Amino acid sequence: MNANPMDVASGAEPTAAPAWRQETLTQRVAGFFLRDRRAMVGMILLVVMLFAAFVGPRLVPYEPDQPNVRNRFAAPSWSHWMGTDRSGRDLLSRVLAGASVSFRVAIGAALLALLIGAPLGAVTSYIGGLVDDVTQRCMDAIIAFPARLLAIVLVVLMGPSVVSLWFAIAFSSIPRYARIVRGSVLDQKEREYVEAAHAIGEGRLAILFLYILPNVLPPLAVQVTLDFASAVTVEASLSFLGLGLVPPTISWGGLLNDAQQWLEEAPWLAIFPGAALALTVLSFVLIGDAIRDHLDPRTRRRGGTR
Amino acid sequence: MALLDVRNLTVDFDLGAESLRAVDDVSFTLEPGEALGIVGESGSGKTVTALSIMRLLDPRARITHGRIWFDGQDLVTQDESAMESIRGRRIGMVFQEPMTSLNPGYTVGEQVAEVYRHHLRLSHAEARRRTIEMFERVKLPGAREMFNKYPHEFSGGMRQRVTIAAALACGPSLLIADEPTTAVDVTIQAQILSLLGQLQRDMDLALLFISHDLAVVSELCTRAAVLYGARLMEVGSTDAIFTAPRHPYTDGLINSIPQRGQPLQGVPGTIFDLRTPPPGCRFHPRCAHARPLCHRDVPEFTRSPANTPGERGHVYACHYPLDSSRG
Amino acid sequence: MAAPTKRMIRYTLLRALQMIPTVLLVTVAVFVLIIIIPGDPVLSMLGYYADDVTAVPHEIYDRMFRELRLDRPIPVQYLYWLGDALQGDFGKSVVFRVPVIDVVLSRVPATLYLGTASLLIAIAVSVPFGVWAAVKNDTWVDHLASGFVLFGIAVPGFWFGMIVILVFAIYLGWLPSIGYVPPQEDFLRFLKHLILPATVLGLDVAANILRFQRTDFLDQLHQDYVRTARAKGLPGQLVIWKHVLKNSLIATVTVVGLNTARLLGGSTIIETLFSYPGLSRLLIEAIYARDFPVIQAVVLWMVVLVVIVNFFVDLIYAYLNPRIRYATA
Amino acid sequence: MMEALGATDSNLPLLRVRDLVKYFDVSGGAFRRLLYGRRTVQAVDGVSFEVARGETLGLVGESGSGKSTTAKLIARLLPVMSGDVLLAGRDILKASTNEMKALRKDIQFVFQDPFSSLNPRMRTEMIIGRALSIHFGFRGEARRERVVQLLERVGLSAQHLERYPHEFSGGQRQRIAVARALATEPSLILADEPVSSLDVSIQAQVLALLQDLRTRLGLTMVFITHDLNVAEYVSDRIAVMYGGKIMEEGATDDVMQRPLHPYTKALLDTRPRIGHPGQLRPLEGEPAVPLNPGPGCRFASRCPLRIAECTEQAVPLVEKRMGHNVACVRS
Repeated sequence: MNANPMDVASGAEPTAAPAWRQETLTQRVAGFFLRDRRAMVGMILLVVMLFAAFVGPRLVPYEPDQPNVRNRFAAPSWSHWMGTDRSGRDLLSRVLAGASVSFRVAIGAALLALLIGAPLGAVTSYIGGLVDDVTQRCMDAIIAFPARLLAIVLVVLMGPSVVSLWFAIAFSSIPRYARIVRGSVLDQKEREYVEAAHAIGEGRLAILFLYILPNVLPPLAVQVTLDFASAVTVEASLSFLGLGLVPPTISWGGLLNDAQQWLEEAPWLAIFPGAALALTVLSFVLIGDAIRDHLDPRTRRRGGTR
Repeated sequence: MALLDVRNLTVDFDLGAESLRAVDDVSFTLEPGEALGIVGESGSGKTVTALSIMRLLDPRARITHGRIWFDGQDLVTQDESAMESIRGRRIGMVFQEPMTSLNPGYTVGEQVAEVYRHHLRLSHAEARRRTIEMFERVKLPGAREMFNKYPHEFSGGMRQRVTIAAALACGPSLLIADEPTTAVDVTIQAQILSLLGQLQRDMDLALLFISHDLAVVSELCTRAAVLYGARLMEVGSTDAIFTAPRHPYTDGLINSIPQRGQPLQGVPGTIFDLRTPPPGCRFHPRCAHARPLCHRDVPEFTRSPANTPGERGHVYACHYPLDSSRG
Repeated sequence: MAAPTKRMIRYTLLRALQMIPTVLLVTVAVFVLIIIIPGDPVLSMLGYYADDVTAVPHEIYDRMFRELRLDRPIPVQYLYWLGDALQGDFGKSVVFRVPVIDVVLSRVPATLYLGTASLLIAIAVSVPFGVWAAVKNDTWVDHLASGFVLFGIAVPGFWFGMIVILVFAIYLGWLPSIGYVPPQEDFLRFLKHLILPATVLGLDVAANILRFQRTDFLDQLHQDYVRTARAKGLPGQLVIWKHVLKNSLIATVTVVGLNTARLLGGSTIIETLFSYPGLSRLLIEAIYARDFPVIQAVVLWMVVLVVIVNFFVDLIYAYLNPRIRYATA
Repeated sequence: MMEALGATDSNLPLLRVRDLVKYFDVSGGAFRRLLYGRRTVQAVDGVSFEVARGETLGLVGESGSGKSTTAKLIARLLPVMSGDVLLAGRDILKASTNEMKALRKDIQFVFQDPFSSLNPRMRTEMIIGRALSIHFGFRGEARRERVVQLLERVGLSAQHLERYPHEFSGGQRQRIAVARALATEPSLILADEPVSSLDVSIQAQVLALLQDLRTRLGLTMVFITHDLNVAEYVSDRIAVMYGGKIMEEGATDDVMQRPLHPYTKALLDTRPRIGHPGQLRPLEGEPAVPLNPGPGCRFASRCPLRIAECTEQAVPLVEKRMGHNVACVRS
């Protein structure tokens, strides 16, 4: 009806869409790990550590608590890859046993913080007003405490157990989740597409779940990954100070605490558990950093040439 | 002799896995005291052209071909320290975004005064005096009090005046203005345009004015160059180009300006992806006059005879140019 | 120039006022500690671990109960406690049998020395390194910086400390592995005892600072104002050290501030590992001994320190970023 | 497709806005309000106008004039302080949540920036389809079919269903935004600078599309823009806003050719035009932010014709010529 050269059909010019855009989510996640060297190294390390933690103990010939007085302080050898400790217990078996404890504490603590912090941030920012203000001040007060100090105090109050470690470690990271979510929700609320959703008549819940939440999840994923790393460290340091898990529970921090007295006689006691700890933390940090850089448009600058 | 003579300028971006040509074989000249408008839409390469002259390209970009003669020197071959003595002293530049182009941590006075101190080795007091003079020149109200203010206390229009003051502080012979009025209100745009026009006359400046807005270019410039998809389409006097364009793209741009009671013509389709430019004439996929030749061969530049004596002619790259007697 | 100064003073006062609610909230939290700890406070005060009230004579128990004001409502107890605390009275240490304040003060210098030394090391390493790495983005310097950051974050301080002790104290025998000597006693030995813990702690913090600083500096380098400064003909070095550094310091100061508070409170891990008699070590000792008044005092010290350091961070912030002082004042 | 809304009297204006008021408190926190007093921006202050069925009203102004806020108030995207908005005789501002859901169907919004008005994590089908699900209960295949129809109506096609916003150019995104607005079959479209972030040639395409849809579907439109050329092209009538108030309002030709208000004249004089260089007459000063304004004319501070009266008393919008209103003591 209209001789206009740019009429209707003209908007349908083919856009050159690169092939990767047609990939499924799984392919894209896989592609990310294959393309980013850090992510790949981190992932391999993590898989190895997880395997060691949950399958490893079944593969080693020694029980972690089995003493052998005739073989005390044995240096690493083919029969004891990581050597033995003051009661002749096999260090490899103990490190493997410590791994599963580390993962249990770290995963529990990070998820607990996520489960408390994220909804807290979402709800308070959505309600706003006084509730939001008061919550914010409380979060400020928690942040004023050095994280490790807070964990120490809480663990002292609750007594050493896996569950109290969860809470003690999670507590100081709750504000971080609450802030990430609150910040993102407030940021997203300002976006025009949320306003546009109001304009087509979306309800409040639909807006929260369909529009805001999907945009908040990525930064949360990064935080959880990085929190695994810090939870592993905090758990180890608490146990190292003798405030975390106590024998007979085996933890890397406890092993290192033990090793401290025999540094001169048996340095391997310090080296192996520490290395296991460092590699685990490293794997989480590598993955977390890679995801963050991938999501951050600042570090993922593209070739715009205005 | 031309003050600025850009010849066959070609700029490539290396984006890791792929690369693209952001400026492709662009040539134009600018006489002392003359105002040339570079017109184009996003992706046309107009900003990259300007940054090439300043040699302030993104690290991933490289001038792969061509010469930029400025006052007898080829800027392409100058080293960084030579460029530093040219920038801000002999060529000034004003950018598009007044809200972000000033450093938030220093007073606006300091950001102009440092140019005097650096290029002219003036003392702090002398630099301050000259800065206030310059502020008066760009009509910043209450120039003396403005010296100690921070950028965030200024509106966009005021900040743009500050960046103009900094660019013109050392009396350059060329000013490059990259969409200086795109981000400001219409009444402010008029103020800035008339200020630039006045400064150009008073300081005998050559002006390279980059804009997507034909009307603004027509207001300020005597000549205009039209870019599309990294290539030059047409160059000539603004009169010739805007009243009797020979290139269909220029014609399309003019027809994209809404006029009451007339059907909006314009240009169908969208610009191609710079990573995969079409063969032949870049504009042929959107051109109503395209014929098989356009799909195949890159058009050479053609010169249409100058209409008035002294005019440097009207050049266009099109196999089937529009009739010049029209309009 | 008078106006900016006045603005700064006004901002300082305003910000100081804003500290009060936070500090109060923190004192409440610390006070609540003593209420929620398991066990009878009177007994633990007297050094008994079990909840066996019969172990103590009636009249002594009652007198203690009243002395500790446990017969009053909790808010009143808090006010008394706060009043005492403000005068430096945190009660008597259960273990040392002397006023808590004396115990705490005796440990402060050691922690301050260690904290200051490691802070200096951290800043000296991280700031130039961060700038260098950002300027030489994607070269070996940058990769080295990234590697250092990863190392600092992945390797826990106590393990790194043990390795350092192993190498420098045990194998090479260059430096003592544990202990502390007051500087007024023997300055050289003081330094020797300080080097290892301060380096371990300092490098850990340096990695932390570098991590933020490098990204922020990189971010600043891509801001429009940098291009404007270059377009004015300012040399690259001047643009970096004058224009970019000032803006990127805003982020750096925040991280440095966070870490300063941490360092001045003492590092539990490092003080324990090196048997260094600082505040954090005192805290751990007090925890083992269930010496709650000491725990309270140390925790309060650490947290108030954080608040005060944050206050100064905000002041520096406002100096670096004019928008802040103008927005508030 | 237009269901008759209050079809009893077709002469009744479809949209009637009366004395719309919206102030923003910008004092900051409670603490600063105490120290420095309350600071309010009177973003929209007593705005009234009517839009007849099938008509397009161009709302013109610079930043801070309150034009966008006005549109958001009409769509109830912001809470109103006082005033009435009547759509076909029904009071929008007094509608309950349930009534509002039905009213949302009748008023649709097209935003300025197509890069931020589309959810980056939703595919085209979902972006447009949500409106269909909410208001008509469309699901699955039926919904998809309808979305394709809408896409075709704005010049896109079924091949775009599965794509995310980042895969489209600015012009295409704005087409999607238009399709989303059309999905509910609204009687009124509020378009807030819908073309100002687009390239010149694309801007022309989208304007042509909107004009075409308007005549084909008989849409009523409030079109907000800072660009006089655009306003002149799309509108039947134009209202010029400054500092939260309407300065002048009338038929497009009247306002453009015989402006009554000094601000409108100034706007016309500051418009660069092709082929007429050197005719710019810049207006001094900056667009006013109506922060704690006095009683008088908001434009007084920049007005070349200012007299004492201008700042002393409120200047009402009065009819000077037939259907041509102006708020100026000097006109």
